[in-house]
Amino acid sequence: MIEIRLHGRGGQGVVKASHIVVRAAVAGGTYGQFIPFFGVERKGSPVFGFLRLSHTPIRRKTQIYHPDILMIFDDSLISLPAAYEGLKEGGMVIINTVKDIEELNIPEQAGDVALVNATGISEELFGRNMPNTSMLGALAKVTDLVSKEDLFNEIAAAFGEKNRTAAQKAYDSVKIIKKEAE
Amino acid sequence: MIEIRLHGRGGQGVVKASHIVVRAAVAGGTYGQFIPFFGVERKGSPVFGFLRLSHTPIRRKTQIYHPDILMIFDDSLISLPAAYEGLKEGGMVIINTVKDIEELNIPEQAGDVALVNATGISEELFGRNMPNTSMLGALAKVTDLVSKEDLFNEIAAAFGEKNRTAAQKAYDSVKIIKKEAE
Amino acid sequence: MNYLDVLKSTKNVMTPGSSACQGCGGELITRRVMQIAGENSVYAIPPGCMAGAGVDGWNFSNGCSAPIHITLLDNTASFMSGVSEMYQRRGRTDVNIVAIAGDGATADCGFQSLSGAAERGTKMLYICYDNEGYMNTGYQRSSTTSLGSSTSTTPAGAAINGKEQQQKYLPLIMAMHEVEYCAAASPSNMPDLVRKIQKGLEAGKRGFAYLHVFSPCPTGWKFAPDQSIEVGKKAVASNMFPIWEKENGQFKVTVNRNPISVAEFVKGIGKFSKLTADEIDAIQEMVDRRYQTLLHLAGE
Amino acid sequence: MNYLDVLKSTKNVMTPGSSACQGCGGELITRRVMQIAGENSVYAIPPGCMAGAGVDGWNFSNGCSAPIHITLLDNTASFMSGVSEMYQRRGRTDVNIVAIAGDGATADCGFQSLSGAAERGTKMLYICYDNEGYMNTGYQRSSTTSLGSSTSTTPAGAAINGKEQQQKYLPLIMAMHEVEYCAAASPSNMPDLVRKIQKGLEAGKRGFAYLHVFSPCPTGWKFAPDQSIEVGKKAVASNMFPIWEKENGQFKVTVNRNPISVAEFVKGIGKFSKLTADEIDAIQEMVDRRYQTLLHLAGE
Amino acid sequence: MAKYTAMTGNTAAYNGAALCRPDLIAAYPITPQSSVVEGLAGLVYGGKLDSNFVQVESEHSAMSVVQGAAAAGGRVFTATSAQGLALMYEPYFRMSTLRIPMVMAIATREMTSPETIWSGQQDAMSVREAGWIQMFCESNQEILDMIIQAYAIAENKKVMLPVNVCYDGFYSSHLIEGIQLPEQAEVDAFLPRHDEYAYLDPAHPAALDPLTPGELMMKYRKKHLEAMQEAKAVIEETDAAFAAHFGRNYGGLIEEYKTEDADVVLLTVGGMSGTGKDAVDAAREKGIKAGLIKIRFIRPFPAERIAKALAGKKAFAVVDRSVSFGWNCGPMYMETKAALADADEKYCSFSAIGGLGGADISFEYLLGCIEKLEAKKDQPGKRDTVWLMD
Amino acid sequence: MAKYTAMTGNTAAYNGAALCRPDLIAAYPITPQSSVVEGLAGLVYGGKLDSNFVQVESEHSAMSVVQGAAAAGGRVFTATSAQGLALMYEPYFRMSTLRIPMVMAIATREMTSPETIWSGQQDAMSVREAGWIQMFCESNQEILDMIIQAYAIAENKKVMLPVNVCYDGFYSSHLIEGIQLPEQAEVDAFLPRHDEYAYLDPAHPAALDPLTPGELMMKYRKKHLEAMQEAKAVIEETDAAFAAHFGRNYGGLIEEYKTEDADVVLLTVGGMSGTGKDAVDAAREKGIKAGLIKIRFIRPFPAERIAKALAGKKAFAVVDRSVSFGWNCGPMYMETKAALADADEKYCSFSAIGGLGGADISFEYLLGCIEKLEAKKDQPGKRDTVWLMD
Amino acid sequence: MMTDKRFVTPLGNDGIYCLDTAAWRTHRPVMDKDKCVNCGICMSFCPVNSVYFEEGQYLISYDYCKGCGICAVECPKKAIGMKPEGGK
Amino acid sequence: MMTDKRFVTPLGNDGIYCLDTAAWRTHRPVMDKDKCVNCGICMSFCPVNSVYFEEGQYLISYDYCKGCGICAVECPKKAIGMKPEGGK
Ligand SMILES: Cc1ncc(C[n+]2csc(CCOP(=O)(O)OP(=O)(O)O)c2C)c(N)n1
Ligand SMILES: Cc1ncc(C[n+]2csc(CCOP(=O)(O)OP(=O)(O)O)c2C)c(N)n1
Ligand code: SF4
Ligand code: SF4
Ligand code: SF4
Ligand code: SF4
Ligand code: SF4
Ligand code: SF4
Ligand SMILES: [Mg+2]
Ligand SMILES: [Mg+2]
Repeated sequence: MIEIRLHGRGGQGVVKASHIVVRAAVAGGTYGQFIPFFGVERKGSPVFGFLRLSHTPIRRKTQIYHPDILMIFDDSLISLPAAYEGLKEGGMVIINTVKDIEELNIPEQAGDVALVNATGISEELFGRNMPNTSMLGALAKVTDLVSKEDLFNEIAAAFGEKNRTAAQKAYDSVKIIKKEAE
Repeated sequence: MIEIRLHGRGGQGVVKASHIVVRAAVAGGTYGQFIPFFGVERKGSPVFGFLRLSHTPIRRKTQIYHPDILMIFDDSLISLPAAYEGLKEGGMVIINTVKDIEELNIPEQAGDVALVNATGISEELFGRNMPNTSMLGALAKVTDLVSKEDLFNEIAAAFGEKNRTAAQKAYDSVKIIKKEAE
Repeated sequence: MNYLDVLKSTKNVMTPGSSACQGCGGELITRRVMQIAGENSVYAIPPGCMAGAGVDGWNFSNGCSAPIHITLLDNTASFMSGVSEMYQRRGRTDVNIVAIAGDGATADCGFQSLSGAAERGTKMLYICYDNEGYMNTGYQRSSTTSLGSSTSTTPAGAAINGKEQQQKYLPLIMAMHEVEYCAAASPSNMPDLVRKIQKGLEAGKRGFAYLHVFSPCPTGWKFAPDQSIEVGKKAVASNMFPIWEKENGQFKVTVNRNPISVAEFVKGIGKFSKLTADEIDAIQEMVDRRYQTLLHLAGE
Repeated sequence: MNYLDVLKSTKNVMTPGSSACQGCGGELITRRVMQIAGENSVYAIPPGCMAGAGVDGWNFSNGCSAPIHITLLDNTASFMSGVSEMYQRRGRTDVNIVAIAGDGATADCGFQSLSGAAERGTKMLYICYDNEGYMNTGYQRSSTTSLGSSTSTTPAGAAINGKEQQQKYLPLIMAMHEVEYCAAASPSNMPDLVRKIQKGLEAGKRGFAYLHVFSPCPTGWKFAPDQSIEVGKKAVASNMFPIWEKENGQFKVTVNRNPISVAEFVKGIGKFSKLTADEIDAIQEMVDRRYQTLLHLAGE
Repeated sequence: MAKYTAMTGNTAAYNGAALCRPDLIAAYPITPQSSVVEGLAGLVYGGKLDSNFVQVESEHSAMSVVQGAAAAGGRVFTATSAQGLALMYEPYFRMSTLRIPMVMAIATREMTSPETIWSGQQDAMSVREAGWIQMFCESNQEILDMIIQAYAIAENKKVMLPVNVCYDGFYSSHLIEGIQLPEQAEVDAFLPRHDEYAYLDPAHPAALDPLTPGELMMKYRKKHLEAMQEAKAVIEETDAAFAAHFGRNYGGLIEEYKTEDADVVLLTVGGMSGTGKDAVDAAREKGIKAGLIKIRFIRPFPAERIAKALAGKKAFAVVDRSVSFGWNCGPMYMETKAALADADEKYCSFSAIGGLGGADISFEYLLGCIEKLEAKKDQPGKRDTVWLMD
Repeated sequence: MAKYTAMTGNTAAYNGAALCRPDLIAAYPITPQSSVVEGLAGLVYGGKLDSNFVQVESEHSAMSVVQGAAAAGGRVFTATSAQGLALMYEPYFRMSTLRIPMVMAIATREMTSPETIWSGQQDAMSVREAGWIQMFCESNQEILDMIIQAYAIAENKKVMLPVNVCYDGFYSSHLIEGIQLPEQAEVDAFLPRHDEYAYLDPAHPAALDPLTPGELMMKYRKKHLEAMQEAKAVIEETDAAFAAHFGRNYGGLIEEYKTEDADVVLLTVGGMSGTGKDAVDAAREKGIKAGLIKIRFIRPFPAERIAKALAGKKAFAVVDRSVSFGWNCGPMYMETKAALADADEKYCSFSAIGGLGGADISFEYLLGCIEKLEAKKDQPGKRDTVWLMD
Repeated sequence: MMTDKRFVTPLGNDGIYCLDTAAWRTHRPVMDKDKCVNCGICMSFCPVNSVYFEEGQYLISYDYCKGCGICAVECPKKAIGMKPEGGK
Repeated sequence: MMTDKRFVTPLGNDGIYCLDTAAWRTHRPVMDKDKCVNCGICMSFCPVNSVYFEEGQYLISYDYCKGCGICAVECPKKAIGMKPEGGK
């Protein structure tokens, strides 16, 4: 089982993206689970959610404190203490940014880091910042618990073909920076 | 402790009369308790209640199944099976009637019977059938658990002097028929 | 059909021996409604004098010859909404869905349920017999109790002189719900009442019909039982209880240009015996204003 | 004082940063009420968008600089009745007792509580911001939702075409409660709204004051946030939301003899996008009839 | 000097309430409570009690009005029964969890359905998980006295919780018996005005109960439970203080009657306790070592005191005038069992259910229970539930 | 053939309800249940479900409308949470005591106050003395399946009681996971139309629930309790029948996980059970003989099955996502103690309370509980209540 | 709505709930057929439905008549008098 | 209303609940003082109270302005324009 924590802002489609991942996992015969975090905030407030993928049934129904992967939909969120908290030793960070890795305060324990300009891709394609499907493109690159094909099909089914394109662009352009072995 | 069950009809003042007895007992330094029976019926329906008098505190809060005394406010009620039910061996019956004792179906186990024309007294004094204070006059005659004076004072306080007169008339005219020793 | 023929040709659906008091306006109304609506009806009567009098029955014995339920004091209209929906669903649209409730169950404890059913347009006839108080529990004030009435929770005493507020005028409030049919009637005007029950039953097949009926209560209001109809007549004559209806969005008022005074109406009714002149004036003013409003609405 | 001077001279009592959506009519109304009523007030705001947006606060942080409580969805008016009575009792009659509630909390879940408080004449000002639906829980229909609106519980679909009932017209229902003051206002007519808030606060010292305010909701109704005031203007111009008041028993209607059509009003509002011509006609008919009623009542 | 007079339970309740000088009263009539409302209206409008009497259209509003008044600093009172309690359940629950001290009398009544207006303790029993302190009275004197004690308990800073003073509908509410009516001055001395908890006051602007996240909620619930436990001591102390003041007391959480040397013990709630004491005496005359525990407070549940009182006994029965629907026994029986789970004794025990919907709990029924216990007392284990009917 | 797809708990609930073909639905939105109402409205108004959808102004009316419809013979459904459940309490109580079979989903939510909209099981737990059958689900599949089973249980002639299918607000209602969605025909075969109990029908005039005297009330309550007890067998049978039909089942009243050889046992309710199973596995890896009992039905309380499952064990903890205000522990802990009062074992036990008002019950918390039990398992007696917070 | 049929009270199975309200009467309405003009007003106002129409005329049934006197007051012809019942 | 003072949230003790709603803006209202006639309409309609009056003129505060655009639409002089915020 891998545990993914997603950080975004109200309106960026974190929940919808996560539902797509779960559906893709289910379609592919593996297991997925997503729990949104429940606050009162609306538009623009930081939101997060908990996504699990596994080859065996997922039983636990709790928040994720030590994620394997962090998906950060908005690099402005890294200023909040919550963002990197609890990342597993060697855990991966997938982040929507145009910044250099040095500017991102990536924590000590992090393993590989995946940089993707999801905002850029979505603004180019849709004329607005809706980074969620691009973020999924980047995710597809780094995990095999859900197949790229299933994931992209679910994206297209939910949001249309243009979003498949966005995901593909992200898949192609995501920059994975490997942690140097110490 | 003596236990008295009262039978009357809605509108005959059974509850008010019983409250007066309890108040008189309290005023006299003895103990009294009254529980009305709770039905849904209104005017004219048979009603009953449970009155206890004692020299010691009364603790039980239940209906009375084996009364020492039955007070029957209306002789038409004796046709109901409930009326004489459970009367103690040697228990007394006080009944508002102009009938002869033979007509009253007095049960085997009864002891003394007190006949009083409470309706007659009240119609004479008030122009209507309100037998309750006269019934109390009869009661005063047969028990010492509440003093006649206290009882009559409470009657006068609650209903006025004319009712004291009614009670006195009943007190004077009640006909007590002793059970012949077998 | 002439109203007398209606009454002659219909059956006593309610128990013949109910424990409502002598001269009870509520019993009169309930009997008229049930005999006209008949046995092909489902009835609800919530707690109140009519339920207490045995109309809904008592353990093994049914109080009437049609299906009936004592609803909660606060859910008559919503419970009957469910019943009505099932009858619509099954296509049994011939069955009358009839609620008969006191003013407390209608204007107070069950008002939200009523308002909700009116808004959603439930197909039913809801009748309020308004005896202006909670009679079944011993005559406490209700929102429809009229100003200055002495009740067990607004006793004319040292601090107040009977109820302090004017009555909540429910018929007009319900008319403003834009229901299918809305009317105010008095048993003292029996032909009118019979016609309105009939109209209400018909309208209740199309949408929500509401009938508010003045219900003189000799016991609570303290007047002689044989005066019930007289009290009703004076209520109408004084405009204390104007009679009117609203159909197809149109108000129709039974016009009464020369009303008797409120002072005349309250005479001989015990609950008003401590009314001051000021209170009588306040009621008179309210009565006049309300009547004026009705005339305005009727375009008169 | 000129309305602008009022707004200039009063303080932002509510939190500056609330999470109400961009262009929210409810936020505009709430701010105006709170800045005019000020800090010498006790507020209640039940669950709904305003509470959800943080006006009542969030754990250790207060949402405003005056005492406030999130009442239950169904007891705002009765809870505040208790508060008001205590202030009357203590002689602190200077304090404003103010409730600000959505249409759901007012016309539906809390309607009985409201009606009870109105009847007993509780001294307070009750303001309903009417966004015609349960917005905080995701835009389900309410009783004030207008006919044909597509909501999450009345989705325009195969079986129905948006809400099936006409809206419950609460302002008039409340006026029929004969309260001390009753008015309908729109934020698009700001001088009028400011005046009515002021009058409502004053009247709330004498008795029960009720103010019903049209509250455009860009998110639920689906229109651009910058159009909120325009939508409000058209609602008034079309008589979808006539503005009027009732004081001392007198209705005063802001007369609008040449209304724009309902068809004109609904244009560009997403929730109406599936309206049929028949539905538009039905709304138009209701609007005309309702307006006529108001004119009748105003004696016009 | 107190006055000795006769009163019904309802009259005792409203006189008790009036003696506590509530700022505000809001209540809605319902059988068998109605005369409490009427009595208070009579006092207020008769100019004999300086309170605000608020006319409401339902119990939901009654509880809401007193909630608002209490939030604005008032001492408040209401009373209800059965359906009224059910209708006010939402603000009722909020009252305790807001930690607002107040007193509500409940003239207990069976719950509809079956349609009923008669006695039974189901109404109060079924809401015992709503956070209130709840106690049941045996006599009318106890009703009056406990309303006074209840304010002292509720307003105690260690407690700050609302209290239900329950008594049997009809069997107490309509029962008349002798009672000592204290003087106003005596009560004033025992029960001073509480500090004014004016939470909603522009002089100290604050949000009363804003949205609260989970971690904080956990803390508040923990405090609520702790306050309930603290209340146990406060209840005993208050009873002792009351005794010092008025010369009467009741034993706090429970009252024990002839338990000391008892083998078999009856546990009772409310008015039936008096009948039970008579049954105990009768049983003792027959040579049965019987005793009785009157469960006075059901919330907080006096688990420790019951366990202690039953320690060394052989058999017990709990008589409930209500049922636990999910357990096939009475609620107090079930909880007594929970209280004894860690006890060393192996008891013989059974649950007795009676008095529902106006049915009587007779002397014979209770004596029968004691005899049944006596017969089986040396055979530990749970017996069947006994239904007290013919 | 069933379709494997992903759904949130709420979506599972409304799909489950729709598959049972209710005649009538009336519900009022409340977080976290709202999407159940919306989903059903969408199906009905989208022409996909032939039901009457009744728009109501409150939960009190929602329950009343379905009560009326059921009294007129309909199969009905509603759903709610927390304050909504509280507001409908009066007709809710009447529903069970009228013995009307129906199903209501509860997306459980903490009770206000403190003001909250988040998860917690206090709402359903606090009304467990209102006569309904109540069960809690762990997974979304279980939600869907149990709504179907619930109608079968409710309408069983031996039972005739309404059923609450509860699941954690947010932690289940908003959690999405894979689920088998049965075909309509499969469900139709499992759940035939019930006989029409048209009590209010002019064709058979009768008074539904007229005023009822005490002796009769006693009989009806006794029958109600007996039906609850009968339901225990019906629940097990229904689960078995469901397994035969759909190839899945849940264990009836309780589910046991690795209890057979366990020394220490965790008892859980609802969604936390899955986390608890993970904790059991982790504990076993550490050499602790741990097991878990998922309390599926809380009403009727599965006292016998729990006692049996715990027989021979050494220690247990019950994890409650709610409190028993009068007991300083969780409600299921208290009742489990009652269930064990006559057991031979002397257990080491404690109550764990967590997850109130949206707080999480983490894997670490539950593993910690198991380790705590392991440490003390040979020292019988009651431990303190543990609050699962930092 | 229990499985026990008797919970839902079947009509006719156990009879209609009737109270002997005739016993309430202190006075009984007596119709003077000479004065009566058969207008039916007494029937229309009787709360107990104790006035009935048979063979062309209105008659009073004493089975349940409570003796309220409304019919007597409302009869436009004063054709009904209230006569004291002979004692109980 | 716990004994714990903090349950009743004291104002100022822990600060006012504010959300940084300025971050929501995608467009910012910019006032053209040349066109402005100081009518105050923008202030009256701003739902966020982000238009204020100071030293004789109406000004926009960007601290909490959500960028809804109402002021721009309602200004009778078209003196307010909505300018895109420069990226995030
Ligand atoms: C929730 C609830 N509260 C109170 C009652 C008690 N109650 C029964 S009847 C009644 C009075 C009803 O008054 P109304 O509807 O006017 O009928 P009336 O008795 O006047 O005929 C009351 C308060 C109840 N049954 N339910
Ligand atoms: C008894 C109860 N039922 C349901 C809810 C859930 N709820 C919270 S806010 C809300 C909608 C309120 O609508 P409205 O009053 O119009 O305010 P808006 O959200 O539109 O501002 C609902 C249904 C609740 N809090 N309490
Ligand atoms: S109290 Fe009034 S309304 Fe009730 S039965 Fe008697 S007369 Fe009728
Ligand atoms: S949903 Fe509508 S009412 Fe609610 S905050 Fe947004 S705009 Fe305002
Ligand atoms: S009212 Fe008089 S005249 Fe008319 S039918 Fe009756 S008795 Fe005859
Ligand atoms: S006296 Fe009354 S009950 Fe009898 S017939 Fe006349 S109107 Fe009817
Ligand atoms: S609305 Fe326009 S003209 Fe008026 S003050 Fe604002 S910017 Fe100036
Ligand atoms: S854009 Fe909207 S929030 Fe900003 S100042 Fe203009 S009206 Fe106010
Ligand atoms: Mg009434
Ligand atoms: Mg709204």
